[in-house]
This record gives sequence, structure tokens and C-alpha cells, in this order.
Amino acid sequence: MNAMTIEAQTAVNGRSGQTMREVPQSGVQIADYDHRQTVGEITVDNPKMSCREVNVYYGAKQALKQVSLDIGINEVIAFIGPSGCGKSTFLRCLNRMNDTIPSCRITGHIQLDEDNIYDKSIDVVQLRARVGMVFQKPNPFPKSIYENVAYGPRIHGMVNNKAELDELVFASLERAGLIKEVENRMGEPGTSLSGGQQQRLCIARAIAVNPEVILMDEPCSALDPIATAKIEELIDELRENYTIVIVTHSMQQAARVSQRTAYFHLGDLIEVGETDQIFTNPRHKLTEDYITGRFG
Amino acid sequence: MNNKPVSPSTGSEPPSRDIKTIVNAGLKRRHAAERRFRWYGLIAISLGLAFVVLMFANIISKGYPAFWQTYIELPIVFDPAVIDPDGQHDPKALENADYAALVRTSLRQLFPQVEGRHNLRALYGLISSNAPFTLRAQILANPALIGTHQSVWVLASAPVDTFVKGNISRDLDEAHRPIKDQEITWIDQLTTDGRLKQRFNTILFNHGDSREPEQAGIRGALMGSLYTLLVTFLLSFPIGVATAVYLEEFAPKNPWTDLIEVNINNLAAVPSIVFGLLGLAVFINFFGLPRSAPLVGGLVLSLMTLPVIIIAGRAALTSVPPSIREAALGMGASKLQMVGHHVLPLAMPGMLTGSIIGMARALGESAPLLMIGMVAFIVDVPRSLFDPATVLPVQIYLWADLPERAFVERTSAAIMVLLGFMILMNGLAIILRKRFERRW
Amino acid sequence: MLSYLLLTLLLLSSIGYYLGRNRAFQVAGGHVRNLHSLPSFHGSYTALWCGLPALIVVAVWAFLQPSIILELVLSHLPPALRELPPDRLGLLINDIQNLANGNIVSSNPNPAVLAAAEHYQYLQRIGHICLWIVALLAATAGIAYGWRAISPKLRARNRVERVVTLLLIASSTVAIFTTIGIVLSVLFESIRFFHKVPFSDFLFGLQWSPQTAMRTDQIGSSGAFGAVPLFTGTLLISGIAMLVAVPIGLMSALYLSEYASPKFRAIAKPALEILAGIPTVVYGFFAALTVAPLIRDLGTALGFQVASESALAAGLVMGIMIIPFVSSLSDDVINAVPQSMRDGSYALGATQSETIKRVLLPAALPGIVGSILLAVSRAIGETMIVVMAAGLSANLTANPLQAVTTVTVQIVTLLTGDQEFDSAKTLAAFALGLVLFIVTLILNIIALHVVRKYREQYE
Amino acid sequence: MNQHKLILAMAAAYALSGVAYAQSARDYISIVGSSTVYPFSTTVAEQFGKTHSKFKTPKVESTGTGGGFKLFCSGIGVQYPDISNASRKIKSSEVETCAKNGVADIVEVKIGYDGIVIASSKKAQSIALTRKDLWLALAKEVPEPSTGKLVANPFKTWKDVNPKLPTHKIEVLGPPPTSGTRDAFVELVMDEGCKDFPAIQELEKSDKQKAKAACGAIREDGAYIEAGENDNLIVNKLVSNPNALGIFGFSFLEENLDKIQGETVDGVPPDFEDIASGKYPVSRPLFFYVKKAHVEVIPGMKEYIAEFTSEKAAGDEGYLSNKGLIPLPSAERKQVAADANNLKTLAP
Repeated sequence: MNAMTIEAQTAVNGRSGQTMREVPQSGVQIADYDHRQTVGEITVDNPKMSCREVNVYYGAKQALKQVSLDIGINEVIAFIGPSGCGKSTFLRCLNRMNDTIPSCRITGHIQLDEDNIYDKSIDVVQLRARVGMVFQKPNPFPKSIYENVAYGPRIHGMVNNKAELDELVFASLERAGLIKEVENRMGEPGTSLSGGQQQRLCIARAIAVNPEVILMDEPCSALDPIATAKIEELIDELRENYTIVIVTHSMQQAARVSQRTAYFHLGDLIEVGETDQIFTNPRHKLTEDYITGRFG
Repeated sequence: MNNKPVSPSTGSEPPSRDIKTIVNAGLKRRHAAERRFRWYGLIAISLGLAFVVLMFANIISKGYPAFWQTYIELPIVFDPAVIDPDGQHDPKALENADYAALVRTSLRQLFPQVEGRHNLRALYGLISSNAPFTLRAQILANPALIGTHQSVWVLASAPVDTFVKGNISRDLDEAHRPIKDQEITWIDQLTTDGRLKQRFNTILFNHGDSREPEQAGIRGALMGSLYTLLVTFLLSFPIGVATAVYLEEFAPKNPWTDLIEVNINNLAAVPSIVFGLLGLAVFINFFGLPRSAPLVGGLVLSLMTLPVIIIAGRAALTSVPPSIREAALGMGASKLQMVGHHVLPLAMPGMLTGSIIGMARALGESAPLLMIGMVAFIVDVPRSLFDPATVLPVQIYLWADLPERAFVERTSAAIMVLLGFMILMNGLAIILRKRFERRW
Repeated sequence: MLSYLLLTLLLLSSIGYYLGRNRAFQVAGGHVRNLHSLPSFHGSYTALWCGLPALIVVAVWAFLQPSIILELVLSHLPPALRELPPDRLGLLINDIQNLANGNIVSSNPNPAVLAAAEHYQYLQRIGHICLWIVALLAATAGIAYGWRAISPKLRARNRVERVVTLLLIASSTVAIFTTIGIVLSVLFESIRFFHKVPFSDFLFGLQWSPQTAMRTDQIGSSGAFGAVPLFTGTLLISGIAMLVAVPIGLMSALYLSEYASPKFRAIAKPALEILAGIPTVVYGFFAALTVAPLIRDLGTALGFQVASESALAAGLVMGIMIIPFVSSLSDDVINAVPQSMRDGSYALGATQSETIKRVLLPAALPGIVGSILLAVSRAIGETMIVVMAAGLSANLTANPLQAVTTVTVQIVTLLTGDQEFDSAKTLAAFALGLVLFIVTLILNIIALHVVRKYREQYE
Repeated sequence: MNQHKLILAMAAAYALSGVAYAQSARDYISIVGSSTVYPFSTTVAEQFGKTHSKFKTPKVESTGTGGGFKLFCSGIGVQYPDISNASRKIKSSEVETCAKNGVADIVEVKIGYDGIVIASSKKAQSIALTRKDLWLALAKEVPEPSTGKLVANPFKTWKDVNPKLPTHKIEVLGPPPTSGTRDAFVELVMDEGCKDFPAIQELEKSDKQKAKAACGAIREDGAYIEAGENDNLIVNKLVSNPNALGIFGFSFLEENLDKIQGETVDGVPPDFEDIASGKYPVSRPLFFYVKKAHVEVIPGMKEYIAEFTSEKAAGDEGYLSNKGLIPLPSAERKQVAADANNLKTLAP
């Protein structure tokens, strides 16, 4: 883990004069519940996205406090934490889905490659094409399976003809591991599939646009264990080509699929680190309490 | 350390296209489409609102003069020789005396130069035919006035009123306007003498219908509407709420309740005129209820309003989450207690809102009432549910059909009053909805 | 009189309520859990026993009293008067009632009538007193019965609830009776009409000219009862109305629910709904006096032949009337599409209009179609606007600049003008009413089915 | 408790319907009938109500002449109207219906005349019409100029009818057959206008009924527009359409002289004097019919009749003439008033 200095980070971001966060040294167990500074490495060598001091307010209520975190290329990072801790809120900041909530206000800095995604020059349409999202509840459109997957390519004008579109749709379904199940029923409505299939359809829909990052908001919470296993398998495969951010309630799932894990608590990013380390050797008392099941 | 963009498609597998460029290529076109679409929406809604404004402007510009009424001051001599020749102050004699003669005398005094039967008739025509009754009322209230000189403000006739308000142009050819040149000179003289004034038109609000525009009011129609709506509300609200509660909370799912449901939904969209046919056949011909009575009108309208209230009531009931019902039942409440203590109070604002909207619709309805004899000339203000009555929209329909020009502005004024009530009721419904709106 | 009695009964009922409740406490020995039902149910039970029988007595009495009193009065009349033909007798009775109620009677009533009136008054007084006594007796007896019946084991709650449920059921049948009433009031006359005019002639005939010479000395028209021109006229006007209302209404709904700021929505939505509140009479005059001449002038300026009662004017104004109907129904439907659909689309990078056009609208389509069908049935049944603006000439045309007539217009014209009972003309109005009822029925059933299916999809 | 509210409401409903039966006495006059007489009838009713404060003001419904007779002839009793207004004489068929339902004694009161005017917008140039022109323009079938055989009306413009008339399209807004105005128009214009044609005269000889039908049938191809009973609407439509002619009662012309003009018929203009003198050919008498059996029973009937036939109402200078009623000649008026006040019934 080659830690990047804060100075370098700010320099790259072209910002200066920001207050810096002190990163506690590794191996130190922090027993202080009131200690709200992020423990662990927030930075990575090869960041796909980097977020700095992100605050989110819903009206007067602050839902996310000073969160800074890097997301590396082609890694799976899991956000865990008790309900209402801000992990989904943070996730939705990453492709500006929070824009659809009128009362929501965001400060801070989130960078996707070299672009500040909250910059005026950034088009939210383009951003979301680059940062796809899969939701908690499978939400296929009330259209055929084919049309569901073809939706993204169509609106973005990614293909020139029907043959290309067919190819793309089939490829996407294949990558989502769904092709065998739906090959012969492409015209049926997406809602006719089972829950797990629907969710994989939604993933296929997301990857059809060929995004750089895929955000997954508790993608398995509405599914049974078998379907969950399939999705997890899929995530593992997708990791080769995509950066995946997954919010999950299930610590086992986080442990299974992710390389890094971030633990959120009441709007704070408490601890972030290698998944193994978080689960075997949490450095913050809150993290430890959570993963040992003392609360949450 | 490097923050260079790393294309996700460095891998061998996914189709090698850079999503950023692809999206960028179409962005301009798509945003233009977005803006266009937004404009369509804005145009649509502006059109809708423009219609509202247009209608209101049209009606108000026609109707506002009706709130003013021209009066003429006459010096009246309550000549005992004319009205009380016996000197007995006998109320009966006073009632039947010739008060019109007093008015005529007064007018002749004001315009001594006018001569000839025809011209005199025109002169008398300046004053409303109601003037003698004004004098009679004064004398009957206070017989001591007999023999005195009084200045009395009496109603001007409708053509004079219309002319004074500028609705008849002076520039027109004399043959083509209801007010002739000599009448204009009289009016001008009265105006310069300060004997002609416009006052707020109280008659419009506290008189019944009349054939003379200047004496016509909407009190009778308003009371008729009130009685009709009273019946409508008393019948349709309790029955509507009871039905909604039954269907939503108690009814078993079976063909019978399905039938009721289909029925109600269908009745909500049955043309109102069909309800008129029903009222004529059932209430008047079969039950022998009196024609033109607010009772019958109310019955017909309540049948019409009932489905609206039931549907609104059911919507309000379904919006109460099942968890509340389960909570109540879980505490050991009976179904009725569950409904009465929890569900109904929570659904009541919604039900009231629906009822008010239904009532507003009933207030503006006229087609079914045409079928049950509520299209009638009724002067007396109805005092009970059985007195013949008409309602405001029908009054508008009737006035619009009259030849007198001055009724045009009164029709519009009546429309304004009706719209006022409509807006009031709808506003109330909106406030109710806002105030008690609950998101579950 | 009656209202005082009802108030008294209500008072007694509430007394019964307290008595019953106290009694329940008593028999429970102060321990409510000994009772099967709560004391308040025992109270209600007693109150119902007090109120319901008495109410029934009052209702029956009020229903019967006038005719019984009349019979009594008539039987005391001198034979000469009693044996008048029934219609005369009716007038006489009116006279007596007028006298008894203190109304003015024009002529000098003869002594027999005066006496009868006095008798009538007397009987009425007696009747009222008896009614009071009987009703109060019934009420107190009810209280006594209910009070005595109270015991810890009494299933008061079940009984009270049963009564209330029965009342609820009774209320729900009103709708059924209304429909039966409507069907009965148009069906018989329609059947008679179809005896005179063959069903197929009516439904498929191309010529509508119902003003038959119904009196031998009157010159009527040809007396053709082919309703096709009416149907096409109705469709033409409704079609124009929908052409106005659907785009404007739908786009307004979309704008309000997807784009508008909450502030704008809070103002614009009720403002738009004002259109729905404007009485149709007002629209009628607006159409006839403002819109129709405008269209005529415009058409003439452009070199078209425009009838003064063009279908366009009526359709246009009807469309305005229906805008809020379409918009509020569509609004409901669009809002019923789950937010997750929008999220899914936005997350793929769709713009708002793309989301609306490609996800929301297809998803809401069944619901929107249903609401449009409801709006169509509204347009077909609308009366006042077309009565005032559409005219009476039954032209078989699809040209919106020509005058057409509609089903509702014909019903009003046929029924408010010259009537004669058995003439095909009057009966035709009922046949048209029946058609109108059936068509709207079918439309509504389809629409409601579609909408219900649609809603279930997201539940 | 909610149960109580429900019960209360039910009780109210019961009470309402119960009281309905108890209250069947009527203390006001009920008048139905012609929409043409309606403005006059209501004026008298109001005047009557004001002068006789002990009586209630009569209720006047505008049901059309035929509809009025239907209600009027349904029977004797409070639920049936006392007086029916008519813009034509009662038909023998209607008298029979009346008699069948026990309405035997009917008093007929003639109140005056109403001119039927053919009017156009002020903006239009006025055209001098004859009844013959009108018939040719409006009849369903007209004699073909060359052969004289009856054919479907081919005329599209006024010039087709009569070369002296302007070239614009024939467009006449008039009342539907339900209205008495239409009956009178047919009788006074159409039946007269057709007389000079040989084809009709021949028909007259062979089949009177057919001839009458040929004369009275009005074309249905759109040149004659049945504009409903709302005469104000016709006036407004004329204003917006200068080419159209409208047919309606004289009172509407008088009230709207600034907007519309009456066309001369057979050279006589439709003004007050010419209608009163009988020179204007298209005028018809107006009536009201009284149910004699009701006179003694419904309060105020006699006084109402007296008011209607009094000089101050129906006289030359009476208030009804201000409303556009053309009074009867004074001798006839006196006779009518006397007969009416004596309740002279129709001869059977």
C-alpha cells in the first residue's frame, strides 16, 4: 500500500489550503467512540474516483460529514454500516443520483478520472453513462427483456444498426450471465423474470452502456441466497473490467466480494481498509462493534 | 501517483468503445430535445391557464357593471288627494293607491317642457316600474309621510342604466338604439342636476328573479341552490361514506360486491342528463313529488354526487396503510372499532375533500334539472324544500335567453357569483387536502 | 313537528346509551373484564333499541298518516261532495288542505268544506299527539328492553356491529338501485320506440329527421330515425375535444409532475383545475358567443366555408373543459409509476425527456389510455355545451367546419319541446338515452378494467 | 360515536321523504307552455305578485307550447299546471286528450300578436323578400322552373331564387318544429308562398294533404339551420354571420335594433305599427289557456286572469307592449277580457 501524501493529492486536485486529515497509523486500535476521523488508507495508487470532504444535507439535516475516499481502478469496494449511516447517500453522490432529490445539497469534491463531477461543465447525462448504477430492488422497465438492455445503447446512440444492437444486447446479457436463461424469451417483459434474474437483467442493462464504474446499492437484499450467490459470482467476474462500488448490509457479502471495505457510521466514514484487515483486525472500536454484531 | 484516465476497455473483452466520446457526440441533440420537450409542457400548461384567464376576463368584463345600478332622485309629493282621499290612513286603501301617479307627476314637474302622449310615455320610461312599489313601501312603513314633500331615490329603468354604463353608444343612429335622443337629453339633465347616481346593486343579491332587469336578483336562485345542496349533502355524504367504508373494509370479495363496484364506477361517468331522465321518471312520475322543488333537485343531484363521494372515500380509505389496521386488530379491537377509531378519522379529510368537490360539481349542474321542472320563472325566494325554486346555473341559463339587453351583464354577474362559490369550495377542498395531507 | 320528535328521540337514545352503559358497569360488578363487551357497546345496544324501533314507527306513521286522515275527513264529508269524480275530489282535498294549513283559498269555501278543514286540522293534531305518544312509548320500551337484556354474557358488541353493518350494506345498495332506476326509466320507452322503428333502422340508418308530423295538421319533416348522423356528430365533436384535451392535458400533467417546481405546481395545478369547476352552462355561452364567431371569422378570412355552429367551436370548448380531467387523471397515473423506474433510467444516463418518453409514458400507457377513455365518455355525455353551440342539423359529415348535432342535444330537444306520449319522436329520446347509457357503460367498464390492471401491475 | 352520526343522517333522510307526502297542498299558480309567451307571462306574474301581496307569485315554466299542453292536459289536481301558454291555438287533438283526462272546461284567452321577423345583421345589406321567395328558398321540394315538376330544392343562393336578390348563399337560422314559432312560420309564410305555383295548385285539387305537405316541408340539406329555441343565440349568430337570415319573435328584434335589422316581407317592414295593423303578413296570435276547475281552488287565479287582460297590461300602452307584445285591437280586447273574466269555456 503506497500511501499518497495529502499534499500531493491536493496538488493534483488543484486545490490548496484545505484542512488535512490526519491518518492514524496502522495497527493502532482506536477505542474512542467519539473519534470520528477516518481510520485507514483513504487513498489508493490508481484512483478511478476520488472524493474529498463530501458533505450531504437533506434540508437542514446533514446526512454525510466530511467524507474523503478514493476508489481504485478495477477494484470492488464495499460500503458497510448500520442503517441510515450514509453509505447509500454517498453511493448516490458518485453518479449524482442525489440530484433527483430536490432538498438535497452536496458540498465537497468528487473526481472521476480527471473530471470534477460536480463541475458545471460536466453533463450529468454523460456522467451517469460512465457511472452506472444497480438498485436495491430490481427495477426492470415495463418492456421486453431485449428492450430493457437495449435502452441505454439506444438513448446514447451507441449503435448504428440493429445488428450491432443485437450483438451488444447479447454480449451484455452474456456478461451478466443471463443469456442462457433468456435466450429464447427476449420478447417477454422484463418483469416476468424471477427476482434474481431481474437483478441480473438490471446489471446487464447497466453494463450495456459500457460504464467505467458500476454502483450497486444493496443489490442482493431483495433476493434469496441462491440468486445472491449468482450475483456475487457475477460481481467477481465483472471486476476484471469495471470498478464496482457495492453497498451492502451483509458483512459476509462484503467479505466475499470486495477487496476494500469502508465502514460508515452516522454520516461519518469511520474506517476504510483492505477487506481482510477490516474483518479480522478492525482498528476502530465502532467498526469492531459493528462487525462483531454488537449493534447495527 | 498518476491520475491519468484509465480506460476501462483496456481489457480484451468488452466492446471497445469509449463511452465518453459516444455520449458527447449525441449530447447537443439530446439536450435540445430535452429543452423542446420542456417547452411543449410549458406551452401546454400556459395554454390551459390562458383559457382560464380568457374565460374569466371575458365574464368579468361583461359582468362587473351589473354590480352597479343607476338610481334617479325624484322630488315626490305624497299628495293625500291621490293616495289617501278618505284621510283615514286605511292600510288597505294605502296599499291599493295609485303611486304611479305620484311618480308621473314628479317627472312632469322635473321636465315641464315635455308634452304629448308619446313623449310622456318615453319620459315615464326612464323610471323602473318598481318605483311605485318603493313609494308604497315607504308609505306603508310610515303613513305620517302622507302630505309631505320627499326626495326619493328610485330605480332607473334598465335601458337608462345600460346607457349610463356606456353599453349603448351615443354615436349610433337614433333609430337603432333603445334610448332615443330626447331621452339622452333628459338623462344628461338629470346627471347635471345630480339627480342620477350609480350605487352598489344590492337588488342583485337580495331579490328574486324578475322580468325587469333592474329588479332582477339572484337571491331566489341562491336559496334554491342552497336548499338543493343541503338535500344533496345530507343524503349523499352519509350514504357515500357508509358505502365507501363497507366496500373498502367489510365487503367480502364476491360477485355481488363486484357488481356494486362496477356500478359505482360506472355511475360516476354516466352523463348527468341521464340522471335527469331518472329523476323525471322516478321521483316526479312515480313518487309524485312536486315539480321544481329543491327536494327533487337535491335527490337527483345526490344520486349523481354519490359515486364521486364513494370513490373519493374509498381512495381515502385505501391510503390509510394496512399496518394501522393490523395494529388495531392486533390490539384486540373489533373490525368496527378498528374502522371507527382509526381508519375513518384518518380518512375523513380525504372524504371531506372528495365530498366538497362533488358538491361543487352539483352546484354547477344544470342539465338534469332541466328535466325536472327547475327551469321556471320564480320570483318568490323559496323558504322550504317544497317551494318551487330554481338554482343558480339554471337561472343563468334562463337569463341568457331573455331578450332584454341589460340581462347580459346580469347573466355574467350571476356567472361571477357562481364561479366565486365554485372557487371557494374548490379552494376549501385544496386547503383541506393540503392541511391533512399525509404521506405514508 | 317531526324534527322536534326526531330530536327528542335522539335525546332519548343518548339517555339510553348512558343507562345501558351504567347498567353494564353495574352487572359487571365494577369489573369490566367480566363483561363480554365493553360498557359502551351495551350503551349503544340500548340506544339502538331505543332509537330504531321508534324511528321505524315514525317513518311508517309519517308515511301513512296523511292518507288515513284524508280517508277519515272524506268519510265525514256530505255525500254530495264525497261522490265527486276522483279528480274533482282531488281539488276539493287540496282546498281542504289549503284551508287547514292556513293558506289562502280564492273562493268562499262552503260550510261543509270549512267543517272538513277543521276536522282535518283536528285529526292532524290528534295524529301528531298520538305519534308523539307512540314514538315515545316505543323509545322507552326499547330502553327498558335493552336495559333488562344487559348481562355480562350479552354479546352487545356483536349485535351493535351487526346493525351497523346492515346499515352499511343498505347504503351500498343505493348505487345498484340507481342503476336499476336509470335502466328502467329508459328501457321501457326504448322498447316501445323499437316497436315503432326497427332496431336496425335506428342503429344503421343514415338519415335523422325526427320531427315527424305528430299532429295531423302539422307539417313535419320526413320522420327518419337513423341515428348514424348523431353518432358521427357526437364522435366528431368528442374527437375534436380529445385532440385539444389530450395533448394539452397530458403535457401539462407531465410538466407539472416531472418538471415544475413545487411552488409552481402548487399554483398551476389548482388554477388548471378551475377549468373543471366552471359550470358547463358557462362554457356553452362561451362557445356560442365568443369562440364560434371567432372561428367563423378566422375561417372566412382564410377562405373556408364555416358554419356558424361548427363542430369545431363546440369541440374546442369541450376540449378546454376536459383538459383538467385528462391532466389530473394522467397526473395520478404518472405518479403511480414507481420512482425506481425513473431512477433506473436516470442511472443509465437518460435525460428527463427521454425518461418520460421511453420509460414513464410506456409504463403509464394503459393508465393513460384508461383515463382518456373516461374523458371520451365524459365528452360523449356532455350536454350543455353542445346544446348551446352545436346546433340541431343532423349532417353526416366529417368536416369540423360544418354543423353537426349530438345525441345529448337531441335528447334535450326531443324532451323539452313538443311532447306527445306515444309518438316515436318522444320515445326516440329514451332510445338515445339508452344508447348513451350503454356506450358510456361499455367505455367505462373497459377504461376501469384497463386502469385497474395497470394499478395492479405496480402494487 | 360514529354510529350515532349515521343514525342521525338516516333519520334526516327519512324525515325528508316523510314530510314530502304530508305537504301536497299548493298555494301558488303553476304556469307552463310556450317560450314565446314566457316573457309576457312572467311579466304579468311578477306584476300580479307585487300588486296582490297576499298571493304568492305564480311559477312559470317554459316548456314549449306542445310540452305545455301535454302537462296541462294530464289531469285535474294540484300536481298539474293551472295555465298553459301557447303561441298557437289549441289543437282539436289536444282538446280531446284534455277531455280524456277530465280537463273538460278550458278557458281560452287571446292576449295579442307576435310578429315573426326575418332579420339579418346590421352589417348586411337588407334584402326585400316576398313569401314566394322565402318558400322557394326554404321548401324541401320546389317546382322545376322548366317542367314545373316538384324536385328536391336545387337553389343554393338567393340569386337562384330570384335574380333581383343578392348572390350570397341561402342560410337561414330558424326554430325547430318543436316551437310554435315554426308552426306559425310554416302557416303564414310557407303555406302562402307556395300558392301561386301551378304544380301546387294541381296537387291541391288532387290531394289536399299532399299539397299541404309539399308547401310546409322545410328543406333539410343545411340551408335551413334549426338553431334551437334560444333566440338570443340566433341574434348573436346573425351578428357574426352577415350572410345569414334569422327567424324569431318581434321582441328580440326590438331589443337588438342596434345589431340586427328586420327584412321587409312583401314590402312591409316588421315594425310595431304594421304588425298591430295587420299589414305585416307574418304575425300570429298568442294565447293562454286556463283550467276552469282550478280557478276556484288555486289562490289568485281570477286575479291573475284579470291582471293579464287588464288595459294596463295588454292595452295599447300597457306594460306588455313594452316587452314587445302587439296588442289586440281595442274592441276585440274588451271582448276577450270580458269572456276571460267570465271564464267562458271553449266550445266543445
